Amino acid sequence: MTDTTSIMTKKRSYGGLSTGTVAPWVICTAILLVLPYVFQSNSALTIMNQMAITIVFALAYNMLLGQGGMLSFGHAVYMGMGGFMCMHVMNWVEYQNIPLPLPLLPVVGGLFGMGMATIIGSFSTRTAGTVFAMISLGIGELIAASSVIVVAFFGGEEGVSGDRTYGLPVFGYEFLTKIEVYYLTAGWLVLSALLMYLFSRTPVGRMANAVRDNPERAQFLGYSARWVRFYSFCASGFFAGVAGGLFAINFEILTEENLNLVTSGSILLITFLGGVGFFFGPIIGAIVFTLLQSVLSLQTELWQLYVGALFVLTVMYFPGGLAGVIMMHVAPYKLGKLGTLVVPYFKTVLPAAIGILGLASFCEIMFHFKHAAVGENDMSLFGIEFSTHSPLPWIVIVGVTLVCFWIAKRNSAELRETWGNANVLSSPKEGGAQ
Amino acid sequence: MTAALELEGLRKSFGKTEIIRGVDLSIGKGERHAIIGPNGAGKSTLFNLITGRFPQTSGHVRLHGHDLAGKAPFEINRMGLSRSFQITNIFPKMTVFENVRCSLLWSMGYKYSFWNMVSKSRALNEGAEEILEQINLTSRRDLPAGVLSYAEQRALEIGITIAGGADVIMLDEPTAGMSNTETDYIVGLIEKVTEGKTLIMVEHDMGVVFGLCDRISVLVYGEIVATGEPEAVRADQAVQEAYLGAALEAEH
Amino acid sequence: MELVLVILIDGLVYGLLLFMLSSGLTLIFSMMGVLNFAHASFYMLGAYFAYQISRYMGFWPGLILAPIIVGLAGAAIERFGLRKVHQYGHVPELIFTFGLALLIEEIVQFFWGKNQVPYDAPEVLQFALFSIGTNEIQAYKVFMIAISVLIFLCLLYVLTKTRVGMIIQAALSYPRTVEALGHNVPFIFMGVFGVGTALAGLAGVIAGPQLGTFPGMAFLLGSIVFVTIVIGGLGSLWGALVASLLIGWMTTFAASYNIAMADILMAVGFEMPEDMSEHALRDIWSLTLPQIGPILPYLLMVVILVFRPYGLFGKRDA
Amino acid sequence: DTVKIAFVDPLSGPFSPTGTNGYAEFQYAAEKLVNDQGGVLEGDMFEIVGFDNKMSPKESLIQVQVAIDQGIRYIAQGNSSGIAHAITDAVNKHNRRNPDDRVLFLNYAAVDPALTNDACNFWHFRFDANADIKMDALTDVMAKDEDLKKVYVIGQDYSFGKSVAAAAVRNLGEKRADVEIVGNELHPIGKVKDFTPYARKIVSSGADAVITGNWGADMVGLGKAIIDAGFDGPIYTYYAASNGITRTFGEQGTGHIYLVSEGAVNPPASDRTAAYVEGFEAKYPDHDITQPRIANTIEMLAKAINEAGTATDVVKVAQALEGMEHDSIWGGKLFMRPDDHQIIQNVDIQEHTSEGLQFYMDASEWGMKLVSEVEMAGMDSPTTCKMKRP
Amino acid sequence: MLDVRDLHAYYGKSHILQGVNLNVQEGEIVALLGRNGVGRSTTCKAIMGEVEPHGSVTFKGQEIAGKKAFEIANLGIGYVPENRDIFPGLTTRQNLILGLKPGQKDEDGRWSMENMFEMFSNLRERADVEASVMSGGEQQMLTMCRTLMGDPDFVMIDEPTEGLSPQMTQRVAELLNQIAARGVATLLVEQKLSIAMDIAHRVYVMGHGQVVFEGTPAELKSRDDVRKEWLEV
Ligand SMILES: Nc1ncnc2c1ncn2[C@@H]1O[C@H](COP(=O)(O)OP(=O)(O)OP(=O)(O)O)[C@@H](O)[C@H]1O
Ligand SMILES: Nc1ncnc2c1ncn2[C@@H]1O[C@H](COP(=O)(O)OP(=O)(O)OP(=O)(O)O)[C@@H](O)[C@H]1O
Ligand SMILES: CC(C)C[C@H](N)C(=O)O
Ligand SMILES: [Mg+2]
Ligand SMILES: [Mg+2]
Repeated sequence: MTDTTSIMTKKRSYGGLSTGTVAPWVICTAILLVLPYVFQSNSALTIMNQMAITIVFALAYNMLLGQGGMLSFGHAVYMGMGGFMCMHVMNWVEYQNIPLPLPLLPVVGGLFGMGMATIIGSFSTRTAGTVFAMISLGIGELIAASSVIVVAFFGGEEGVSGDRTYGLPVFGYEFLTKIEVYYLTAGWLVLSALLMYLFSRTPVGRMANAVRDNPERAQFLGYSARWVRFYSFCASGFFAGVAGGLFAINFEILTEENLNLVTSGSILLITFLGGVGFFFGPIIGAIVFTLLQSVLSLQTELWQLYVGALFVLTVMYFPGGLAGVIMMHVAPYKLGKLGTLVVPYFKTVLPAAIGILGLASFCEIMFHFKHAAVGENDMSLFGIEFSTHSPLPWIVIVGVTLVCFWIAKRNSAELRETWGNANVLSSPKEGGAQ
Repeated sequence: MTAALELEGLRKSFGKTEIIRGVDLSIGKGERHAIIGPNGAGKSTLFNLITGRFPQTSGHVRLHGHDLAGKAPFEINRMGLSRSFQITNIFPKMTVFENVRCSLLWSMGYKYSFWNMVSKSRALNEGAEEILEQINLTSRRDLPAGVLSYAEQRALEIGITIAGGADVIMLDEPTAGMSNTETDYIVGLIEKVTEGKTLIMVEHDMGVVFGLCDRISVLVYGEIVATGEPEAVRADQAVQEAYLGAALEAEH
Repeated sequence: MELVLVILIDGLVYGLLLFMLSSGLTLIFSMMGVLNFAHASFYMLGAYFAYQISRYMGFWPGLILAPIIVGLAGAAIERFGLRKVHQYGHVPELIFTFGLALLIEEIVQFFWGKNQVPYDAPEVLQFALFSIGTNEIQAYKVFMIAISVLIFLCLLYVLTKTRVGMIIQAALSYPRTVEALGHNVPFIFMGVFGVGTALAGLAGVIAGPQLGTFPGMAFLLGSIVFVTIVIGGLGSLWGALVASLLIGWMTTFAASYNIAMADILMAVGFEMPEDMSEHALRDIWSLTLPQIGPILPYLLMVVILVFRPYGLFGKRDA
Repeated sequence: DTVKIAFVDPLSGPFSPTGTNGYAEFQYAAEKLVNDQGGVLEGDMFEIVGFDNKMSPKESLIQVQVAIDQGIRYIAQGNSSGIAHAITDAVNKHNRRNPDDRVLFLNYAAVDPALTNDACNFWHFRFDANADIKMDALTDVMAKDEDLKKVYVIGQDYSFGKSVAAAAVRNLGEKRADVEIVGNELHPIGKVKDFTPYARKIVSSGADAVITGNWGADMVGLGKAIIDAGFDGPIYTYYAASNGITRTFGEQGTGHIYLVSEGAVNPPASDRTAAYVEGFEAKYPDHDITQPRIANTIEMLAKAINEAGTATDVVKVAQALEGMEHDSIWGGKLFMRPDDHQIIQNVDIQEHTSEGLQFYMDASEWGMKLVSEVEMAGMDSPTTCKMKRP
Repeated sequence: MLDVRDLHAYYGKSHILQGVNLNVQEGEIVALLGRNGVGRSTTCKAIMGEVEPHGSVTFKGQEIAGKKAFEIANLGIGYVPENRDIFPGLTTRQNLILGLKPGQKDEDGRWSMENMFEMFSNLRERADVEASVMSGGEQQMLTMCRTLMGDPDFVMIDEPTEGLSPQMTQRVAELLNQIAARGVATLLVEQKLSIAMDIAHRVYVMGHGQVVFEGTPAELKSRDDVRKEWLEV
């Protein structure tokens, strides 16, 4: 759970941003700039935008969960509310033609999200823990339910839609094309991510951690645990609202789903999958999850099965989330022993991966066998066509799976060994002992 | 001059049992004052009342003449009073360094600001490093505080308390669980950092008490049975029976 | 008026059903601190297992076997999954159960398909026991009431007459120390989880015929169960019971009376705007009680948590 | 090259039963009615590509975008008018912003009248009779029932449910002023855990008949509760068949459940119809023909493409579809009304029964049997649609 | 009774115990001394199986290294942890009840709850108060009593006099002697040399994760070098 700060402060670089902190940002921004040239199709852009939005939302969520230790089951509310407000503003801009340039819309969302957070937070942040969690759940359900009732604001089941292009053009951009929207979104992504990162470095941000660990002690250091929570909550609400604004710009429609429990739940899953302990964790989580949801679901009807399995396995074996897996390698890297891991990884992780694919294939072929239309015996996996009604493919898949897992199992000992050594300054005795 | 801390007819009951039964006590500025007494006498409770952890049932607590009635712990702390806990109370998941740095934030005037970067303030970080030096935990700087050994955690507890540089410092059994040698070191440290400040401590180690403090109050069953110079208290018959018993011989 | 009587009975049935779910969850959530979002999924498993069994052996064997199977499954999941996660804290546990819920739903769909399955009450109970006015009360409902009361009594015994409760509560803060005192904490946890899930399973077995047995049934009841035990107060069996009945009756009554907001507003003396279509508050005016019925429990929960954070009967701060 | 049709509907999650069933019907229709007939134009085959929208507007829009990028020109969707509203709006914008890869929206089940009225647009075609038309047919039958005195209207709280309720009140008012509407209410969609209280109200209101547009779990739940509560009148529904509903109602449903739809298969209109259904039942044992209109959709699209002589210039195809007349495989005529793109077809009232069936549903011994038919229902129904044509 | 040979223990990467050897005989009190952080508590934890022990630990001639904590406890080893671990939310009495082994009744063992209350009257007064609110000293007494309720044949007590008033300290010293008198062996981790010296039959001094001195209190008194090097700064 150690925060990335501990790694930063080691460099004792008080004042002045060290290259260590600036570099990642520059690199990420650069990547964002070139991505559209790598993935040019509109759908790729759509999905990347969706990712960006989710990232902002997940980061905002982690301000609560990771840094404030507040577990919320209703955070969709703040994103959704922000989004709905933006939709309405978008429409006003259209009808009253108010001169509000589209790129500023997310600010509106942010402010509205923060407004909501201020109201709800005023009573929900009194305590963390179960009470907070359950209040957030209740509020979430209430708002979601009222969204189908209060048609005037939420537009009922159809939701509220608008048209981003009717606002006044900015430097000649009307945001007709996806690419324009992409750069708008990416810009906001970098900006809000940076702001959230800096927030975690401010006194409030630091105290959020303290309050998370031991609210009472914080009181005796001059800080009111409640106010600290409240501030992080509002900040989080703001960025959630920004995400909502971006959503409004991208999809030009908001509906009940932007508020409901499913959305609130998945952002929790996303954040955790990425890793709550590290600032960049949620980013990874958002990317992976979006891919699973929008791309994997094109490949297989069983995608939810795999998602479920992914979560179960992640928490069981990598409680630090994907980011945790990455950070695990920092120590070996510092000791310059990352190289020693390559071979064992190759010998263990590779077969394991194949084994897992094999397992998945097994599910697929079984699913096809059970549910495919009569006579449609042929299916294709990884580009290979075969009939699910002939024994051969079954034998092959089962065989491959078992063999791979066996190999992985056999080599895992060696991996553990090397892993141990890679984490200590040397002296095999210590390494072997873990 | 007004006393640094003044207790007047202070009472506290939990349910029907009255734990603090009317304590009157006045501690002057710059005084080092020890509160001793049998287990369960109410020393920690007294601390909790003063620091606003519990509301008192009746009576007054005054810090530099200001009544603390109804003030929350954080408000009292901002008025320049800082305390440590008998049962270690730190931020287990944060690094030792972070623990100390957080305890400096308010006193250095950062308050709830979200426009300052903690990592940028030289004063803040060097201040924290300094404290670490003083409590001999520099070597454990980046470990999560939760994994320190018991005595190390006690040291950190004290570090967090004195870091803020409050002018009234209350320590609840600072040397508990420390070996004699550690004890000597910590006592020295306390002596140093509380120079010119007001110190109120609860301690069962008579050596420490008599070595460090200007005045001593003996609390027995929620009442102060004696207050005065160490020698006077030591001589006091009532105290002998109620508390010290054969201890003195044991210690000296 | 006789409808009231009918509603009281229906509310009781629904309430006790909730209780059977929440009682299981009180064990798991209040005692072990596991926010078990898969709880309703075990309820679903109970229904499906019972359905499968009933196709070969009829309803009654299912009533016994299905909960046992679910309980064993639950215990196994605790042993080989949750136990590993437990050490990492409550959020990971929660995520684990989230994933579990997804898995269970997919697995159910895989074996029993996406459609509702024809799982019915036993013939012997498929008759109108008596009818109030034109409304008939099915014998099966009375049966449901009986079972739930039975469960309540059993639990009450276990929790008050054994050390289990204490051990678990102690183990929440200092598991190692409790073990060092000679208690097999892991085993007890496994047992509790098993029993808790078995209860959920039982609830499914008897609710399936009533509320329908389909892959969505778990999600439908998902969060309301938490609401129940939070309102009742964590760790309090009585609380769970009272809260369940409260919610049962509340929602039933809400659904049964078309009290319209318009009437209330006008009673209070507001003017009904003639052109409703464009009025800003039109939705408030057209609001009816059944519309908001399902969200009343959440409203209640929020209010209670704000003013009484430990719930109606909870001792500790929830 | 092949003509691809994107099928954007829930293939996972609680709403997937209707989705997967429709998917099967589309695939079968494409294969039997087009590909086996040698395809369209010079031998181009139809291909149905499934996209799982998880019943979520957001996902729907993403998937539609993905589909468009795969060069797909035809979007088929039906599950929930809510989503249909989102898609028709998105398609409209897309076509305006990207004149060179426009797409058509083939709505095969979302029956909120608004879609062919205020919310209509040139790119949207509805192959299902809308809620008003269906209600018109339904109330025609009800009106004939002399001793019908009291009716209870209940539905899901969203656009479709609301329009059903409105239509019911309007039609009954016109046709049987003497009939009293003893109840007219909406319940949250997909949220009600126990329908008993609603049933109680209905029973104690003394209603002789119930009208509901409920579908999915809300349909079974409501229906069973009503019958359990001791109600013994008819329940007039839109979607109380198949997807486990028929099987779950079982014997209880006989004499209670009536349903308005098109293309009744008991009795089949012709040998061709029978063969078609048999083929389907054989190929997809755990599905049924629940949405006969899907066959019409495919046939008319194929016809339009042939007439237009192109599958890629959707404007031409759309123009061919407008005003198209076609003989449905289910018997009777089909007419795509040009001024609102609402199909006009025969609408059937069917009943849940176990007698005199040639085709059963849910692999059970129950099914739906034709009671009466309304020729070219809603032919002259009014519309407020003013669409801009390219 | 208890025999520890070449015991190693690790926390993550850090090698804390580097081959500890010690033994305890029936009814004797053995003190384990050393600076803060040398690993005395870790030694207890390793014996108890709370940290993974590497090496051999035999109790009543039976190898217990690698056994689970509750199994070890049920073999008759009691452990009083240094930071009290009072169970919150439970009353003093309930805390004591949890000291009983599964199936064991009060009165079964050498000590009954009544004895405890006699020894420490504070506890009786607070018997039905939530234990976690009790005073530091009271909690210290409670942990000790809780462990004794389980009627162990061998107890490891980590810093029992911590936070106790001089009087109470005396009382605890007496208690320890009683324990020994009832044939229970004791491993005492203690900071206050004075007490350890008074009541211990033998003392071990730890340093660098190993035992660096073994002998009687008298011998230790005579060995200034050891005291200088291993007990003082
Ligand atoms: N919240 C409470 N409810 C009931 N009794 C309490 C509560 N808090 C403390 N007590 C009782 O008040 C008495 C005084 O407690 P306190 O912690 O002040 O003692 P102390 O003087 O600090 O003793 P020690 O030296 O052992 O720490 C104790 O007997 C304790 O059991
Ligand atoms: N959980 C842990 N993770 C990492 N290191 C630990 C952990 N617990 C203890 N240590 C380290 O192991 C060493 C020995 O700890 P231990 O608690 O045994 O010391 P001790 O001899 O009991 O001293 P004390 O008088 O403080 O109790 C200490 O340096 C401590 O920092
Ligand atoms: C597929 C149908 C159940 C969808 C429903 N008719 C609607 O318009 O929402
Ligand atoms: Mg105290
Ligand atoms: Mg220790």
